[in-house]
Amino acid sequence: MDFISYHMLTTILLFPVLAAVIILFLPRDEIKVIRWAAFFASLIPFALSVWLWLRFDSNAAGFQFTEQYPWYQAINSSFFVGVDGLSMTMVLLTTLLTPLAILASFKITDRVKAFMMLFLMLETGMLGVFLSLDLLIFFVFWEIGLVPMYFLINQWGSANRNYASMKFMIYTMAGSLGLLLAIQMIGVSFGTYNLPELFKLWPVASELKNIPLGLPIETVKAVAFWAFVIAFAIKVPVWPFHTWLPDAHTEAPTAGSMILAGVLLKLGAYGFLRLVLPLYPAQAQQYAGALAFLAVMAIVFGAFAAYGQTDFKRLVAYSSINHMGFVLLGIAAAARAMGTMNATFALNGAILQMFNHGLSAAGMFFLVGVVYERTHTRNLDELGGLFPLAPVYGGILIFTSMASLGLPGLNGFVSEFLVVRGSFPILTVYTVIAMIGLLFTGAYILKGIKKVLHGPLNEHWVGHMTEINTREIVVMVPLMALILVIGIWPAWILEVINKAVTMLF
Amino acid sequence: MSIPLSWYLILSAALFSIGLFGVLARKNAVAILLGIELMLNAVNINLVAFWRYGSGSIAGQVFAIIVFAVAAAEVAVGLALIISVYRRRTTVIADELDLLKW
Amino acid sequence: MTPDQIIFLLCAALIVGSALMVVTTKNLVHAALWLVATLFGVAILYGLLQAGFLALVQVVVYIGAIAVLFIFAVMLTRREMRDKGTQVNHNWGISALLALLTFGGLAFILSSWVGFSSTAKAIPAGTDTLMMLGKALVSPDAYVLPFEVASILLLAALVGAVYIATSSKE
Amino acid sequence: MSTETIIWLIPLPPLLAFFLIVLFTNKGKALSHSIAIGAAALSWLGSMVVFFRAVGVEHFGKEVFQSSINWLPTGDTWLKIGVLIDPLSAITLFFVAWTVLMIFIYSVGYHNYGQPKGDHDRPGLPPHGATTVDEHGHKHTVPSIEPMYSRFFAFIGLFAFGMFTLVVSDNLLTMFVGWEIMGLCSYLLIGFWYGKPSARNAAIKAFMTTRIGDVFMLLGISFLYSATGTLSYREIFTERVLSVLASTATPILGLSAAGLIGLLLFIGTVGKSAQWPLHVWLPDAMEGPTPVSAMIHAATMVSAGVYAVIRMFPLITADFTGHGLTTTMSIIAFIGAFTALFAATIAVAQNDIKRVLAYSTISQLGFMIAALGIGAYVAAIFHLVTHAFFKALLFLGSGSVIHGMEHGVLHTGDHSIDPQNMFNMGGLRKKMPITFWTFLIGGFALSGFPVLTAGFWSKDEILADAFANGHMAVFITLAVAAFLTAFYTMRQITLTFLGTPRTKSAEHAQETPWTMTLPLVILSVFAIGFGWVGIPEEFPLLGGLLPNWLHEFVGGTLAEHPEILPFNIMPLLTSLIVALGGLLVGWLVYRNVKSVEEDKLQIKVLMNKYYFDEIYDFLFVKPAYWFAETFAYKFLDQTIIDGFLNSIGGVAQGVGRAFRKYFDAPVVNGFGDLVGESAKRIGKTMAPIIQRGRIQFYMLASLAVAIIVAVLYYFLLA
Repeated sequence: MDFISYHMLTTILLFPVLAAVIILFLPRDEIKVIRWAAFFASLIPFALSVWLWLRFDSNAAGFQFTEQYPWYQAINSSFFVGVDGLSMTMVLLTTLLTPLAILASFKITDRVKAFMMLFLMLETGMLGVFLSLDLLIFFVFWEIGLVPMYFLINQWGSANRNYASMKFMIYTMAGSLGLLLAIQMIGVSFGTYNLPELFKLWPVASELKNIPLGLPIETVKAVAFWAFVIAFAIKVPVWPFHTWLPDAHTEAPTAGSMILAGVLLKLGAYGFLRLVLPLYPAQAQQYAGALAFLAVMAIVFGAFAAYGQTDFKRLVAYSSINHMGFVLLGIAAAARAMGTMNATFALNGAILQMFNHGLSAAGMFFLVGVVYERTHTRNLDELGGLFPLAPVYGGILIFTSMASLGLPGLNGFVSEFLVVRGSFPILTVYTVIAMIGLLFTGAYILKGIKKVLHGPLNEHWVGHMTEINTREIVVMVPLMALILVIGIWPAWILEVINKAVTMLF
Repeated sequence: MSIPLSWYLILSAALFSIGLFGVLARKNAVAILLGIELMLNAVNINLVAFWRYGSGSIAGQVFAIIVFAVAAAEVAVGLALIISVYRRRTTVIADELDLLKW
Repeated sequence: MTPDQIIFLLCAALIVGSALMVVTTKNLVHAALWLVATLFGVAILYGLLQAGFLALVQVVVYIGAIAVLFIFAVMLTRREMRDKGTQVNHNWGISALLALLTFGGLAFILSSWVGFSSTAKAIPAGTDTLMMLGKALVSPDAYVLPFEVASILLLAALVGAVYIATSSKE
Repeated sequence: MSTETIIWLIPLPPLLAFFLIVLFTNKGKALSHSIAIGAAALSWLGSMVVFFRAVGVEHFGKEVFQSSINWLPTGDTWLKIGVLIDPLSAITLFFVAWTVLMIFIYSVGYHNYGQPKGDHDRPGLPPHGATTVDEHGHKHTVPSIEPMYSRFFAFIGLFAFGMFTLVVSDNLLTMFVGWEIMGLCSYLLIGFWYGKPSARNAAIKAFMTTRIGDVFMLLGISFLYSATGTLSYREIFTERVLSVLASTATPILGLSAAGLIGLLLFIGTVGKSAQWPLHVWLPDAMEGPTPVSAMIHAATMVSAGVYAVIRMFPLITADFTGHGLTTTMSIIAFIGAFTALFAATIAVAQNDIKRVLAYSTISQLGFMIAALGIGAYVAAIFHLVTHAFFKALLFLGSGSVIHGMEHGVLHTGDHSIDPQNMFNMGGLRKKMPITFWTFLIGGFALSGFPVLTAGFWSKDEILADAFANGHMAVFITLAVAAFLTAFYTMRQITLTFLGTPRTKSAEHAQETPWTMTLPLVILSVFAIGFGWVGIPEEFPLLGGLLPNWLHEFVGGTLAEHPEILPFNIMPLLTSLIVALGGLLVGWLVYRNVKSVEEDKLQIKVLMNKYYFDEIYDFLFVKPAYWFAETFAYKFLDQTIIDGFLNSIGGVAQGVGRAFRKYFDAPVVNGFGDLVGESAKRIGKTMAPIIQRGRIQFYMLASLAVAIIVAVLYYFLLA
C-alpha cells in the first residue's frame, strides 16, 4: 500500500495500460468478461483519483504528489509528474468519464477486445497530458492520445469515418508540428524540459543560445507563442480551426464522442492554461485581443452553425465549439489583465467551464447515441415526437440540454457567469458580442429538443423507439448528479480551482 | 626429424585435390562420399603436421579427433541418405537426382 | 636421404596412388578397398609424425568402421556395381582441371609462406602427448565444449541415419 | 424557528415536490397532487409567518430579515448568496404565496382529477374526453383526465420554487437563478401540450424572446458586479456605492454607470414582463393550460420582471435629482406608457377570452413600468400586488369558463366550436354563477371600478403620481389606456356572461367543481380587499378611515421614505371617468351583438397585432435562420474553411500525383523495374543452362568462381 501511495500518480497513469495488457490475454469470444473487466479496470483509476482529490491540499503552493525518474538523460528530460488544482480537476474529469464511456459502449459487439484496449490506452494518453511536468513527456502523451482516438473513429465509426478520422489525425498532427519545434527550441536553449524550472527561466529570458537566423528574441518568442497557440487552438478547437470537430464527432462511436468532447477538447484548453499563460505572459497579453476575437467567433459562429444543423450529433458537436469558445474567452481576458481580480474570475470560469462542458457534452453525446442506437438515424427531420414513447429519456435529455444551455441552477451557468463577469471589464466589446452566441445557444438547444422530443410524432418509431434502459440511466446518473451539485453548490470544486488560479497566476 | 613441413603440406594438397576431383567428377553418390573422405584425410594430415611442427599446443590433435567424429557422422548420414534415395528412385547417380532444378 | 624421408616418400606414393585409384576405378567395391589403402597410408604418416594415438584411431575408426560402412553401402546399391560404363560424368575434364588448379594454387600459396620448409623440433623428453590430448579434451579450460558438441553431433547423426534409412519404407 | 431559517426554507418544498414527483410518484396522480399542494401549502405557511412577523416589526425597512452564506470563492473573497426579506419582498411574498397556492388547488380541478381516462388521449395533447356509460345504459362524453397529470404538478412545483427563490434572494445572482428557472418552466409549461405545433412554437418563442432580455440582464449583472464587487442589494444600495456608480461615465448614450446598468437590467424586464418590443411571446403563451397562463401572467413570471425593476429602483434613480427624468428613466417611462396603450388597443380586437387577458396583462404591466419610470415607487408596488390578485382571478375565471364550455362541447359533440372564442359564449352567468360573480369582481378591479375594487386604488395612485409630478404625456397615455381597459373588459364580460347563449355548447355549459371555484372566491376577496390597505389619507370621505398602511410599510424599503402626494381632484376625476365611461361604453356596444360580424372593432391591423409577429419573422427569425444554416454553416464552415482545407489536401494530392507520374513512375520505378526485369530475363535465359539441379555442377561452378576470385584477389590486390 505504501508503494502505491508514494507512486499514486504513476499508478493512476499506467494502470489503464496494464489493464489493457491483461485484457489482451482474455479470450476473444468472452465479450462479457472483457466488457466488465474493462469497466472495473477503469473504475480503479477513478477511485484512486477520488482518493487523491481528498488527500489533495488546495492551500499548498506548487505541485503535489510529484514523482521524478530519469527518462532521457542525454537531453535532460525526465519522467516528471505532479498535480496542482488545475490538473487535479482535469484528472478527476478524465477518470470519471472513462468508466462511463466504457459502460456506454457495452452495445458494441464488433472486436470488443480491441475497442476496450484502445479505450484504456486513450485514458493513459489523456491522463499523461494532465499529469506531466516535463515538456517532452507532455508532448509524448499529447501524441499518444491521438492514436487510439484515430482507430476508434476509423474502426468503429459510421459511414464517412475514413474522411473524418483522417481529418482529425492530420489536423492535430499539423498543429503538433509547430508545438514540437517550439518545445525543442525551448528545451535546447535551457538544457532542460522541466516545467517548473522553465516557468522561472523562459518568460524572463533576454537572450538565447541558439537563435536561428539571428532573429531578435521577441520575434522568436512570438513565433514560439503562436506555435503553441495554434497547436492548442486546433485541439480546443478554436474558430477557424474547428471544422474537424463536427466531422470527427459525427462519425465517432458514441463513447468516442463522449471522450472526445469530454476530455480531448480539454487538452487544448489545458495547454493554454498550463503552458501558454505561464510561459508567454507578455505575448499572451499582447495578442489577447486576437485570441478574444477567435473566441468570440467560435462562440457566435459555433452557435449559429449549431442552429443550422439537421443532424442531431452535429448540432451537439457545434455546441461544443460554442462552449469551448467561452473557455478561450476567459483565458484571453485573463491574459490581458493577468493578476487582477477580473482575471481570477475569468480563469475560474474558464476552468470550471472545462469541467462542466466535460459533463454536459459527454451526457449530450451519450443521449444522441442512445437515440441513434434505437432509430439508426440522427436526422432531426426524421426524428420527432419521441417524448411520449420515451418519457424518462425525454426528461434526461431536457435536463442535460438545459445544463448545456447554461440554465441557472445547473453547472453551465456558474462557469459562464464567471467568464462573462471576468471578461466583461477587460474585453467589454467582445463579451457583448459573445452574448449573441449565448442567445443562440438557447435557439439551437430548443431546436434540438423540439425536433427530437416534441414535434409531430413520426409514427415510424412507435415500435422501434424504446425507453432508455437501466444501464444507460446508470451512465447518466453520475453526470446528472454532478451537473446539479455543481450548479447548486459549486464551492467544493471551485475552491480548488480558485486556489490554484490565485497561486499560479 | 629430417622431413620438412613442406613435404606434408604438398602431400595433403595433392590428396585434397584428388578427393576434390572425385567429388566433382564421379557419377555415383557413394563415390562422391569416398572423395569427401579423401579430402577430410588431407585436412587431418595438415592438422597433425602443424601440431608436430608448431609450438607445443595440443590443438592440432584435438581438431583431428573432432574431424574423425565429424567424418563418422557425415558418412553415417550420407550413406543413410543414399540408401533412402536408392529405395525411392533405384538410382544413386548424382546427375539423375535433379530435384533441385528450378 | 634419411630413413624417415624414405618411409615418407613410400607412404606418399601409396597414398597418392591409391587415392587416384579411388577416384578412377570403375568398380566401386574396388574403390572402397583402395580407400582403405589410402587411409592406411595416412595412418603411417601419423606414426611418422609421432602421433601414435591418432594412427591407431585412424586404423580402428576409419578403416574399421567407415570403410566397412562404405562397402556395405556399395553392396546395398549394387545395381550400379554392374554398370560397366564410365563411372565419371561428362564434366570430368573441367573437374580435373579445377582439381589441378586447386593443387597448383595451394602449392603456390603454401610455398610463399615463411614457415613452408621449417623443420620439426624434437618433442621434449617426458611430454606425454597422449595425456595432454586427453586432458585437453575434458578440461573445461580447453576443449570440453567442442568435445561434447561432437558427441551430440554423433548421437544426432546416429539417430538421423537410423531414421532416414528405415522410415523410407512406405 | 428563527425567521431567517424559515425564509431559507420557503422555496424548498416545491423543489422537493418537483423531485419527488419526477423521481418517484410519477404514476400516482393523487399522490402527486397531494405532494405538490402540500408543498405549496408549506411554502404558503412559511410565507405567511414571515410576512406577519415582518408586519409586526416597527420600521421594518431599517431592520430587515437577512442571512447569507459563502457561495463562490473568487480570489481571496467570496461571492455570497443569501436571503433577504424587506418590505418589498415581504409584500411580494404575500401575494405570490397566495396566488401560487390557489393555482395549485385550481389545477386539480382544471386537469379533471377524478374523471376517467380518455378514450384516445395521449401525452402531449389536451384531453379529448372519455365515454362513460351510466346505470341506464346511456352513453355520455365527459371530460377526461390529463394524461400527464403528475408531470404538470412537477412543473408548477419547480415554477413555484423559481418564484420563491427570486423573491427571497438578497442578491441579483440568485434572483437571476430563480428568474431563469421560471423561464425554463414557462417553456416547459407553455409547451406542455407539445403535440400541438402552436404550443411547441409558442414555447420556443417565449423562451427565446425572454432570453434576449436575459442576455442583456446578465451583462448588466456582470457590469454591476465588476463595478461594485458585490451583488447583494443591501450592499449596492448604500449611498457611497450608488454615488460612485452615478458619477462614473460610460461611452454609451452619455449614461452614467448606474443608468447603463439600470438600462441593461431593464431590458431583462422588457423580455420577462413582455413589454414592447419584446411583448410578442405572451399572447402566444396562451397555448399552455390555463393555470399556467395565470401563473405566468399574474403571479409569477411577469411580476418578476416588474419586481426586478422595483428592486433596482434605487440604482435606476441613483442619478435622479428630482428634476427632469434621467435618460434611463425616460426610456423606462416611455416603454411602459407606450406598451400600456399599445397592448390595450390590440386587446379590444381579440376574440379569444385568454388572449384578451394576455394583452390586458401586457398593458397593466406597462402601467407599472411607466410608474417606475416616473419614480412612482409605491404606486408601482401597489398596482403590482393588486394586479397579481385580480389578474390571477381573471385567468382562473377564464379557465373556468373554458372548462365549462368544453363540457358543453363534449356534451353536444360539436367539436367545431372553439371553447375559447367569446362569440361562442353568452349568457353564462346563469350556468356558471360563481364563475360569473368572481369574474365580474376581477373585471371591475381591472377596469378600476371606483372605490370598491383594489384596481381602482392602485391605478388611481399611478395616475395621481404622473399628474402630480407633471408628466402629462404619461398621464394622458395611461388615462387613454385605462379607458380602453375598462372598455375591453366590459366587452369581455358582456360577450361571455351576459345576454343569451349564442351556441348550443354555451347552453350546456356547466359550473366547475369546487377545487376550481374555491380559489376564485378567495382571490376575489383580495381583488376587493387589498385596495383598502393603500387608500390615500387625504382622499375625500374615505381617506383616514383606514390608515395608509401600504405606503408606510413599502416606502420603508427605500433609504429615503417617499413623500405622500398632496391630493388633487383632477386625476381622481380622470380615473372615475375613464373607468365608468369605459365600462358603460363597453356594455352599450356589445349588449346586443349577436355574432362576430356585428363587431365593429374587428379591424385587421389590430386583430393581427400590428403585424409584429410577421415583421419579426421577416426581420429577425428568417435572417437568423438563413445566417445560421446558409452563411455560418454551409458557406463559412463548409465552403470557405473546409474548402480551404480540402484544397490544401487537393494540392498536396495533386503534387503527389504529379510527382508520381513524372518522377516516381518513369525514373525511380523505371530504374528499379529495369534491374528487376533484366535479372529476371537473365535468370530465365540462364536457368536451363546452369540450373539443372545437378549438385556436382553447382559445386563445380562455385569452385570455379572461388578460384577465380582467389586468383584475382591474390594477384590484383595483394
